[in-house]
Amino acid sequence: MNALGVIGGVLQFVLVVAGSPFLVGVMRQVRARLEGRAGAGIGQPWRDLRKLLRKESITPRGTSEVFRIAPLVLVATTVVVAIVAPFVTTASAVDSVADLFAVVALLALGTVALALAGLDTGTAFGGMGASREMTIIALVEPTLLVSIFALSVRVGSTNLGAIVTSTLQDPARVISPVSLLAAVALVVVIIAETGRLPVDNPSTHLELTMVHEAMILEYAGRDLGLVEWASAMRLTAFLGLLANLFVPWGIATAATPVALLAGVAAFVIKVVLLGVLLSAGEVFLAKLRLFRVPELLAGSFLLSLLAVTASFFLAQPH
Amino acid sequence: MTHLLLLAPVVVPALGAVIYALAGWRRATAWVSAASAALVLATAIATSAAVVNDDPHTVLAGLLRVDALSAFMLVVIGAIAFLATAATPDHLRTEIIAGRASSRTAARHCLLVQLFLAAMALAVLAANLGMLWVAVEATTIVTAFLVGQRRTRPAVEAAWKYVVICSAGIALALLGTFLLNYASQHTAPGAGLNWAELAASAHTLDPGVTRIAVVLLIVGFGTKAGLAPLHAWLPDAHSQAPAPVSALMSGVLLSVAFYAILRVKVIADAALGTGFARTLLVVIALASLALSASLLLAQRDYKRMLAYSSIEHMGLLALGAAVGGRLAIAAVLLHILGHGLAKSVLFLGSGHILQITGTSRIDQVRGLAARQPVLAGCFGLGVLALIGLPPFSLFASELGIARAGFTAGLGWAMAAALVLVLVIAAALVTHTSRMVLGAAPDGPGAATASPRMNVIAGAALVVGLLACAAIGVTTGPLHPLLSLAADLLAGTP
Amino acid sequence: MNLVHAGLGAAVAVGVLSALLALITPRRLRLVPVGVGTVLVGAFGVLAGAVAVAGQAYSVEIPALLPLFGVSFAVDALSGLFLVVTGGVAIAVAVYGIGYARHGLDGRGVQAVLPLFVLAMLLVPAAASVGTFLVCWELMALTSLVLVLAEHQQRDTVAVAGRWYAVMTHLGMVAILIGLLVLVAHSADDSFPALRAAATNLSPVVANVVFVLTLVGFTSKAGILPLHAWLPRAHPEAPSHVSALMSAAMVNLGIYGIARVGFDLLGGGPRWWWLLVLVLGALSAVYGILQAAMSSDLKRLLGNSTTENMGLVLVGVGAAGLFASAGDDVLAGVALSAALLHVINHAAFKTLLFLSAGSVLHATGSRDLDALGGLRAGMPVTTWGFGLGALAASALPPGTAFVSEWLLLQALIHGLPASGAATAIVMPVAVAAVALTAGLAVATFVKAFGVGFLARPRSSAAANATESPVSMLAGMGLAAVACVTLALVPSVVLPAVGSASTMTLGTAQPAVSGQVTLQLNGVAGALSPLLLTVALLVVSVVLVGAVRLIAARRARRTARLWDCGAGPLSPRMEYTATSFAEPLQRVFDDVVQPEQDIDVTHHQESSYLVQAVEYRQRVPDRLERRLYEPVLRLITAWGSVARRLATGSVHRYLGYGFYTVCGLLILLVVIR
Amino acid sequence: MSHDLYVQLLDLACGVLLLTAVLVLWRRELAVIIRVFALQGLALAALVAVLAAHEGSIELGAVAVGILVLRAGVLPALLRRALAAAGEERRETRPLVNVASSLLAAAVLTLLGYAVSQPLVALAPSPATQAVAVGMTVVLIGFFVLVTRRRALSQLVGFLLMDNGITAVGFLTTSGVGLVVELGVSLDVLLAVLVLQILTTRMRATFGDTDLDELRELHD
Repeated sequence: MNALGVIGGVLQFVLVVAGSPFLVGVMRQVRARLEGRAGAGIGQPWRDLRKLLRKESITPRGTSEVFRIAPLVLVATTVVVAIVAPFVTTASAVDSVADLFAVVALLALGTVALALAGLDTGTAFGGMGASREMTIIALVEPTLLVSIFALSVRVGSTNLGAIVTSTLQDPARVISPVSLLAAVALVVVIIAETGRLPVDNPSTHLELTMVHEAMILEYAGRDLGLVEWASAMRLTAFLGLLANLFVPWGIATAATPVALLAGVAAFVIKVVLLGVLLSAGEVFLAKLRLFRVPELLAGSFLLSLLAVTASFFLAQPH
Repeated sequence: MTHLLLLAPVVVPALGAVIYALAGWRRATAWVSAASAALVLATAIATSAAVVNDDPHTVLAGLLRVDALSAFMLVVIGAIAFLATAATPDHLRTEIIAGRASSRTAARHCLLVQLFLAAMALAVLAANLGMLWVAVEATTIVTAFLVGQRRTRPAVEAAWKYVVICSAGIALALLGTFLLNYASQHTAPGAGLNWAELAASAHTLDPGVTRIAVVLLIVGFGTKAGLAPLHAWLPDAHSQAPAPVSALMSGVLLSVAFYAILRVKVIADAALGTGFARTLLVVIALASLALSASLLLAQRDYKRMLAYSSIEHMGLLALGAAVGGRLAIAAVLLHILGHGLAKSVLFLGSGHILQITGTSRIDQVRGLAARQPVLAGCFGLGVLALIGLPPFSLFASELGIARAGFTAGLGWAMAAALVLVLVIAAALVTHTSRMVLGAAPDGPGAATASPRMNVIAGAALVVGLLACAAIGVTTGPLHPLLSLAADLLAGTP
Repeated sequence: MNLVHAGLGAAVAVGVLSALLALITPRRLRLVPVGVGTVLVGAFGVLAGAVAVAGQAYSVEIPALLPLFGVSFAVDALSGLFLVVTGGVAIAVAVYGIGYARHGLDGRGVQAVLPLFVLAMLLVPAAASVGTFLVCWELMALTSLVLVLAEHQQRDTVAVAGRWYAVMTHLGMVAILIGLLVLVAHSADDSFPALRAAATNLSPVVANVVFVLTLVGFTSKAGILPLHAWLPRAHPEAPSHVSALMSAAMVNLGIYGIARVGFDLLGGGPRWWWLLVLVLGALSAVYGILQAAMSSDLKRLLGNSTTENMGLVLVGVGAAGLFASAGDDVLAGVALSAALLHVINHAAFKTLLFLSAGSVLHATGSRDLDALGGLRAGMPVTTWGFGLGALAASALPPGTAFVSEWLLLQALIHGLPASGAATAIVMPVAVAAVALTAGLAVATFVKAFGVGFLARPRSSAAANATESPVSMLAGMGLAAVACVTLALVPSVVLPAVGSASTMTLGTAQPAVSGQVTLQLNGVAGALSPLLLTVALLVVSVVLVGAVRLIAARRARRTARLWDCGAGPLSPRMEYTATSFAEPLQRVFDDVVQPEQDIDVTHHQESSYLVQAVEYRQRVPDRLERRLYEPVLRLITAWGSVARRLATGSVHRYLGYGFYTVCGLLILLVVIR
Repeated sequence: MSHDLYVQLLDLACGVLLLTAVLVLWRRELAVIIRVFALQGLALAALVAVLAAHEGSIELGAVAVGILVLRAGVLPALLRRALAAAGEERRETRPLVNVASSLLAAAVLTLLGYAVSQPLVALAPSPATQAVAVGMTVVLIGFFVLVTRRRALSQLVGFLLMDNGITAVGFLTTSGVGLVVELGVSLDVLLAVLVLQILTTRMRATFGDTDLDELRELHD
């Protein structure tokens, strides 16, 4: 735990917590513009959150603590990831947690909490959402693990900071087949994990197709606000990870103000850019049938597996 | 003293037979057979002690002789006979009540069993091969009527097959005996068929004649021991004989015949080298195991199941004998005792099951544990003992045979045998579990509450299993006897 | 005084005494003494193991026991580790058993055998000769078989499970027996030191035979593919505390056997041995968790998960062997430590899970997830227990399995230096298998916990369930404490794992060290489960505070569930375990090949009007179809054909002898 | 007795022994078979008597008398009694191997008996040992009868043929195995036949027939 890490942790916390609603706002705005609408402005998600957080929470009859705690767990896991992952600085606030496996598992833990909450309601929708979400995560989690793993094999460490640092030192790696395969796989699973098109449509509540929304159907007020906020933060975190794993330049390696400022700027630019790309892409995509989703995920799992294989084969010292 | 000790195992049962012949079956005589068996056991133990501390003894002008091996076999006979005869009164009483026997049959049963014991004791005490043959054939004659005791069609059929096949087989052994005698007369005149002298002069025997003799002797006594190819009488006879007799036949008679093979093998090894008898025995053993495995798979009768399991165990003994050497022989002897105890418990148990359910078909016995926990427990544990689970002694002895086999370079045969044993174990477990486990069946048969088992009959089962487990934990006082007998057969001092 | 000796001796004495006590005490007074006795057996086992792990060497020979062989015991660090695990599981199980056995399991036999089973499991790793090992191994099989059959009068399936178990365990035993005896045949005697000495100049062929055969036997005990079929049958059918003992302690001994024979006795071996182990492990992990994911029987699910976890352990063991054969001691140490740590972790959480499942079974009489649900209301403690176990089993932080799987992946990731063509192919696949297993485990345990304990009760039994008696809760509590401790501060067992793995591999220093943070020695890698948890907690507390601060301070309100305006929701509308697993099952359709059965009943008036539709679905074990059924068919055919050997014709019988004698005589004439 | 006469008598006795064995195979009438068997007993006794005369052993002479009584007198009488009780079944109607094939088999068995006896002859060549082949053949033929004949009585005869053969081998190779043993053997054989005879009676009582191949209640 060094100074750089602590500063980075605080900066990342602030950036992700405060900035993630804006990222969602930007993405919605881009999409609205591309669809020819005026859009609500990038501040709208913040306004929504403020409104929701002021409202009372509702506990549906027959639900237990699991239902009440789940939003908290979801937010907490995401925040921990936001603090420890190398977004702004290569050093981590809690280095021994900034591990690939730990970060992926933490994010999965949040999803699990939500799925349990969905099951806890005992409604058909809750169960349906949980079932679908768990099917997706059962395929997403291995893909995430394996694709980042592909990157870490050559580094010899699963520490995210170490992977990022190593890529900084050896830029040629970015265009290696390993990186490309892993990048594609990661993009697919991030889309699935954050519930974007074509896997899930975050803006509809169509009973037959919804996944994420089905689980949180019973949430209202403050709880719903937390869940929405956490979703935004997760999106930010995933995009940040994607950005820094493949294009780490700009990230702060020293605790100087200039470097930190550059790190913040680079992170914001990269994430916003990715967000814009993502939402622009969504305009052209229709939602996939639910049972076609596993094919997509299986494909990405295969890509990540190929990436690992490639890393083993290609990383022989020349 | 020694005279008395040596004659007692033959004379005491003979006297018992006289008592039954004169007094018949009544309250006072019911326990005579058990008492005589107990006496046999006691003298066997005394003889063992004497043999361990002293040299082999010979009495009756060299007709009877006791060494460590005979003493051990006497212990086996005594122990199992005691178990079987202790369970006999209850068995006969139930049969009489059920109208399947009369007091005359009961008296004859006891008489013949006593003669049977005397013949077996004579067989192991015989100082020469000829006497041994006479005694073994005598057991066939005596038990023929015990097998056919019930006079039902299957019983008579079984008795016929038993006598014909065994007599034919044992006749081969007689031919072998004559040939061996011929060979010994020409190389070591005066040795005759005497064990000790034959063994001492065996290396001088003419190999050409001895080979034929050994083949005939092993196949011949193998018949009586239930080994392939003349094994077929065994399942029939054992399934039809009354339970205590089945127990005696399976538990001791087979082993007594096998004892002859052990003796012959010593001579064969000295005269022909270890390879000859070993090859023959390995082939016979594997054939017996394969046969037992094949016929156990689709077995439908639990008494036949036990009988085929006896063939299996005789096959294992033959394998152990084929291996030879101290460890294998000690294991074989321990196996004889362990198998005898377990198998007699099982046959006695099967007798009770037959009396309770009235059928010997596996698929008609259900939920035994729910109805008769002690009986079912003993039966189940007995089967587990048979498939060689510790703490029962069959585990140690099978392991000993297997280890000796692998060390002696018979790895492939041993591995094949173990695979067959696995198949047999699977079959036994499957059949037994169908009988023992499950809820008590509803139906006409179940409504009449089964009578509680007789205490002494139950005790015989429990004691048998406990004894089998005890010698599996430690052989204790039997140890010197076992090692002495093993030395005797393995040819090392 | 040697504490290992004292511990083992006391365990034997107390175990035998408890068994005798169970036989003579009346039914009402039986449970507590037996429970206490079993606890003591376990405690003494833990003591002996702990002392051995700490470095006290111990060996003893008792030639008087076990005829022809004699008995000899020796406890080293590897044995000690397994002694501790077994003893620990036994303590929790025994406490639990006092309450659990009150209903129908207080029979003389079952109660007498329970301490003996624990004892046998303690003696297996302590055995120091082939004879001793096999006798303990078989005693373990026998006692566990008796316990599996405990409830045979209640359910027909118990006898079936017992048969499978008995036969397959015997199969494994025969394989081990042959393997070890082949080794013994090449050594001076059957003691382990002699075998070790003999292994140094063993021909490769013999070593291969020994390893493969023992591997077959040990993997069958550990529930590894393809000899796993008994496990998902026997573990669910056994009484739950026995299931816990079997699943958490007994299966480990299969791993112990592989480590003991492969590393210690044979001194490592060629690379392909360990590739085989690794591949078997990876396949089992994926297959096991897939079966678990499809299962709606709570205990069967847990049994399948045991196959999965043992698979993961074997991946570690295989990787360790692979690295060791390539001369990379550091990585071998990491991999073996991961495997051993996972053994400990799995023991902890599987005990907790099975005990909780038993508690559910005890309260509702059902282990069918489709009939459970809503138990959190009536059985809060059990629900918490199962939740904790499920968290641990799904390899999510802050659970126990997370730490060991992390360690396992660390070993695999650094496998590059040891790379060869085979490794380069196998390692990625292994990584993928571990990752896929982790993902599926999450789904599986969310299903088990969410469907079984949350939501609304799906049957009246589940609705009326009440919490189990205190002794059962205490047993679960012990297991839960172990789970939490292992999850937060795995460093408490690190020294044990370290000394066991260094001893087994013959390496210089332990591969993993650290107090708060697990630090790999020699390669990069660090993780702190404690800091992770603390971070989560701190963030949560801050968050609660922040929400309080910025959000509205209005109280929560209870409201009706949204029912689409169609009236109250009934349990029939809920998602069941089967429906929960349905999407996953579709994904793996080609692998699991479910069988579906649809019966449509039409109205009598018209065949166009459907009166009822009955839909049944079963997910059979495909491997059984392909592998076991042909063998069983073959054996059945063999049995029915062979019956022609005994037709009853006396002529035929005599003919056997006649032709044999003639044949033998001709043979004698020909080969003189 | 001169050596030539001894050899001729010996060969004659052996020839009768073999001939009677073949005749048992040939004939189907049970009554004839029993008569042939009695003749064989006579030949056996003669054989032992010749040996006794040759060796001048009184003990052996006594044994010959014993054999005559047992095998030409008592055993055939027992068989005849059994036959009388048998009623209708006086013929071996359908042997499992027909007569022609049986005779062919007997020829093969003779060759086998001869071949097997070679090591015995080689050990101590003498007229007596050279005749061992006959004894061996009789044993094998007896076994063959046992395997192929359906009637209980035929099987009994088969068993006794074996026994005759064995006794012949015994006396031709050595002058016996000791009195006690021989007595025991004879007693056993007698008792075995008695037992079988009683069983035959019981079988007839329970089955009403003595076709042994029909005896198949006990099977798997």
